[in-house]
Amino acid sequence: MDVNFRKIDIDAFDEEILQESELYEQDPRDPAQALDEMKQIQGAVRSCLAKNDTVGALSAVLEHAPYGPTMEDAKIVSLQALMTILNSTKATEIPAAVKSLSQDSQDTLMKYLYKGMAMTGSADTNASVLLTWHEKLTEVAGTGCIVRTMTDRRTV
Amino acid sequence: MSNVLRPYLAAVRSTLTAALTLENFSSQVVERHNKPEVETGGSKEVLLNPLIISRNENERVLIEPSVNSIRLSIKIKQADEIERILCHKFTRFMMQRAESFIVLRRKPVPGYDISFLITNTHSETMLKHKIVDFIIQFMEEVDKEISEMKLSLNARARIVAESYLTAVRSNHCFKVNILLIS
Amino acid sequence: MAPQVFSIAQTPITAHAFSADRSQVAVSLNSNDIQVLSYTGSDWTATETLSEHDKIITSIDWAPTSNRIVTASQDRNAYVWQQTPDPETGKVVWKPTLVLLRINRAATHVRWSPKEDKFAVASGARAIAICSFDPENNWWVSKLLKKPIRSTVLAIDWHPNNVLLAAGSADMKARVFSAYIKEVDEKPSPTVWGSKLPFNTVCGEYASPAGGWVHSVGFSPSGDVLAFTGHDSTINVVYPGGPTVHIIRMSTLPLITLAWTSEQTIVAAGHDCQPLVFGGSEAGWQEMGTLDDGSHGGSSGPRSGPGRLNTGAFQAFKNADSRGQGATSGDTKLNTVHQNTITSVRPYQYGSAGEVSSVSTSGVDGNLVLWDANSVTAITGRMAGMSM
Amino acid sequence: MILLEPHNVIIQTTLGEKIIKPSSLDVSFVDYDGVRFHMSTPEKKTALLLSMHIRCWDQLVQYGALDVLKREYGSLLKPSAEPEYNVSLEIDLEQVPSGTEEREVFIMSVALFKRNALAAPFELAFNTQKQLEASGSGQGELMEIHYRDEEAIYVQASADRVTVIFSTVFADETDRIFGKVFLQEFVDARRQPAIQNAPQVLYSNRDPPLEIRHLTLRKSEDIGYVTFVLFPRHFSNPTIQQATISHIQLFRDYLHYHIKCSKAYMHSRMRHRVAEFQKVLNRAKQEVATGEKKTVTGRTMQMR
Repeated sequence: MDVNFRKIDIDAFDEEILQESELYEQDPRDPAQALDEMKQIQGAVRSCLAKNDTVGALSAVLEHAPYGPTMEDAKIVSLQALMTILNSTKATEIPAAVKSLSQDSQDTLMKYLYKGMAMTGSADTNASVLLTWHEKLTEVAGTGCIVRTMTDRRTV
Repeated sequence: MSNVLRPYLAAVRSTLTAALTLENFSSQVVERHNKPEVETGGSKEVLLNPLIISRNENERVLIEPSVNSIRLSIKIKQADEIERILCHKFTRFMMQRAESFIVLRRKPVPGYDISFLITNTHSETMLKHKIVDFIIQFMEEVDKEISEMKLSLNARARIVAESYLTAVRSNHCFKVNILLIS
Repeated sequence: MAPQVFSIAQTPITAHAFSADRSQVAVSLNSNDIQVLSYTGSDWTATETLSEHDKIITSIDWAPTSNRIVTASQDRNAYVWQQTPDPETGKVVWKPTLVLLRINRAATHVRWSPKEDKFAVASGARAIAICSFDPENNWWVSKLLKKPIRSTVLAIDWHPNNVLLAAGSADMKARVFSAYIKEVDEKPSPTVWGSKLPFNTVCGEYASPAGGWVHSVGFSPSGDVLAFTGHDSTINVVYPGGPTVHIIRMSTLPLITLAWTSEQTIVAAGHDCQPLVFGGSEAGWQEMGTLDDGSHGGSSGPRSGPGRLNTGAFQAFKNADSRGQGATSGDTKLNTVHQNTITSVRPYQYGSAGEVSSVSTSGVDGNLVLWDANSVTAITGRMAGMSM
Repeated sequence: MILLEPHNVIIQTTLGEKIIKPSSLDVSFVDYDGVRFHMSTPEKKTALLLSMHIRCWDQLVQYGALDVLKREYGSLLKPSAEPEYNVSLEIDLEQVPSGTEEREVFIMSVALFKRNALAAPFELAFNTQKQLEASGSGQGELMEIHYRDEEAIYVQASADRVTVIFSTVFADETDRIFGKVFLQEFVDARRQPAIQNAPQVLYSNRDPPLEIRHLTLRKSEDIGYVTFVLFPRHFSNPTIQQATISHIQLFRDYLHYHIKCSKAYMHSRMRHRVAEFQKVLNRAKQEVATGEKKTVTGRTMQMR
């Protein structure tokens, strides 16, 4: 007798159960469009860094951060752009930089720091740089900022 | 203490503090049940985003928060085969005593060496900041303990080998009575 | 006035409710029983135990005028308790009446309506039971608010007009419903929330941008403003006209309970272990300070909570870290009065202008504390003491 | 105690006692590698019978064990062994040498019963080496002594050396890794000037060394091979030769004894550390109220 039916997750068919996708609003952008945008931002980041404008570079990425499950390509580009900024900022300049960010951007930066740490070993992520930023950002934005990284379903 | 360890532990401390915001939450899936939601996973909306804090490729902490429980898993540094077996022995030794370490999970989450399950009951009967202290101290001590055990094993091996070979080399059999490092 | 601290138990106080004259308090000590305590001039003594629930009690409310207690529990039931003379001894005791809630999951929160002719029970069955008394059958009947709730309802609060009900739930939404029961209520006059209000009308739905379960909701004294706190460490104040929503992002841990003290001020508390005061108007809201000035807690020194990383306690832990040893010092207390999460904050006394002059809080640490709502200490050093 | 002793302590003490005060006796006991002994007085109190069972007896006989035992024990060796045993000695307690020193020597020689039986292949190899050295080339027979299940000693003589190979099985991964650490130290220790004269030690895991590669052996990660290369200086005169044999024989037991000791030490260390962790966790628990604050119902109501 076929017993596979016993393994079906019947809860998934329960209309009352909230699905992952219902928990947040989708990124309004089209994935391809977001990818293009992130590539442009990558260029903008480079020119900001050339001018030593860390805050400008950070804001450029953080204010347009792509989110949601369809944005994988754009997310990778944005993480790369962000890691370029993080890796090129001197440790002594970090506190001033995170203080100048808006609360929204601080929250988004925290998301990127955790994402970067989750990907240690690949891409350009450097655990010790991320940990330094994490420490400085937590000093400014507090545990509340970390709580928001946990609650916000709009993952970067 | 190496420089990277301090910010690593600080990041674990702040993340764990943020995650230890638990409440009593009765299951909305099963009637009259009250189970750690992070383990049952029945209701997506009461689970939060899991976060990873990593020191390097081989050392990281995974924190999986939910409304009434969190799971914290640690991947402990294992530089070689000896550290790997010592780590395995040590974590197994602890997990066999999980009932006295009420926050310890009997099995680690795949990909990690040891996992803790902290529920709202624990954060009600124990002080939250002290639970955090415990985890941090565990992380500090376990690394130290493993490297000390490795050193003592190597030291013993050297004495054992030297005593034996010295005896074989010599013209007559003699006994060496050295109190072993203990 | 310094906060008055009453150490009620070694177990968490899940909920508390005072009698109208504040001489008695009903508490749930994280168990299946309700303890009624009486004030003896210096401390609280247990006078009666109300046992009927068979799972943990989640919420208690004490109706000031009709002197009835309503309790909700994870056993899916609610009871209304009324003082009646015992037929045998003649002694006045609390008699329970079971309420037919028609919910199949835990009851999480309960509140009497302002007129005390209805009460609402939030539940894990993704519904809110609006209960009213049926004199013909001599029992409490319920009507369910269901749509569009998608998850456990965590908190509710009545509008002063006895009809509107605010609800916060684990589906990350705060909503305003009409709980109009035609057998009980008169037709309500229009409010900022709407004019035609049949049962289950959704008058508003709000969410914090960073998500998070809505732990508590509250109407301002006029009923024209709604505040809610989310697990994303925010407190949101909603003016429905625009609608204008003011979001305050906290740098500390989430707030799980709130109480309006006037049309312009809110006291809220939660995992940070201290009651915070927020103030503002339609133009904007901000954090004003804390009621816990840190001098009454476990130790002196800078005021600190578990989530305030850049203050004294964190420094001590951090130093301990860098020395390679744990916090083994004898300092086992936080600087706050409450040593663990605050579960509930409620108005205690009212001033001459009708504003709340003092509030009571109960916590997981087993303490019941009375606070002067006006002795607000500014939170200093949060931004300044950042050099680490 | 770091080094193991080659003689059997039970034989030594029992025999010592019985010589002084004979009484009837019937004891069975075991030594390393599953060797069984039986000491009894079947006929009279003064006639002590000592029998031994070694699982590789047939191989030892093949390599001259009987000759060695005859040389060591002469007429004590019974022509036919007690049933279920391979070889027996009959000791007439009244005929034991009376001088204290001579008696000690006699007792020790009996206590070395097992050691002497196992010495045969080594003696044979040493002699073969001398012959081959004289003729300038050639190799002796590869002698296999399967002294345990799955574990064996291989001895082979050649013109300039005698090669002794131990194959040993590690019961679990911990033993294997600990064993590797120990054996690596055996290899490394010889670099020290003081020990340079010791036999050369080689270690391989899984793959058997060249000398025994032609044999059909089970290949597995948990098998280790240790090769000792003995040069003529290690058996140049009878005293050195006997000492070398005593040590080499016990190598396997020595190694495993110390692996077990290490594991026991680790265990006690972990027990201590875990108890310490327990204390730290206990610090998190809420302090229990002091007696006077408690009411009958176990609750405290006190104003601060």
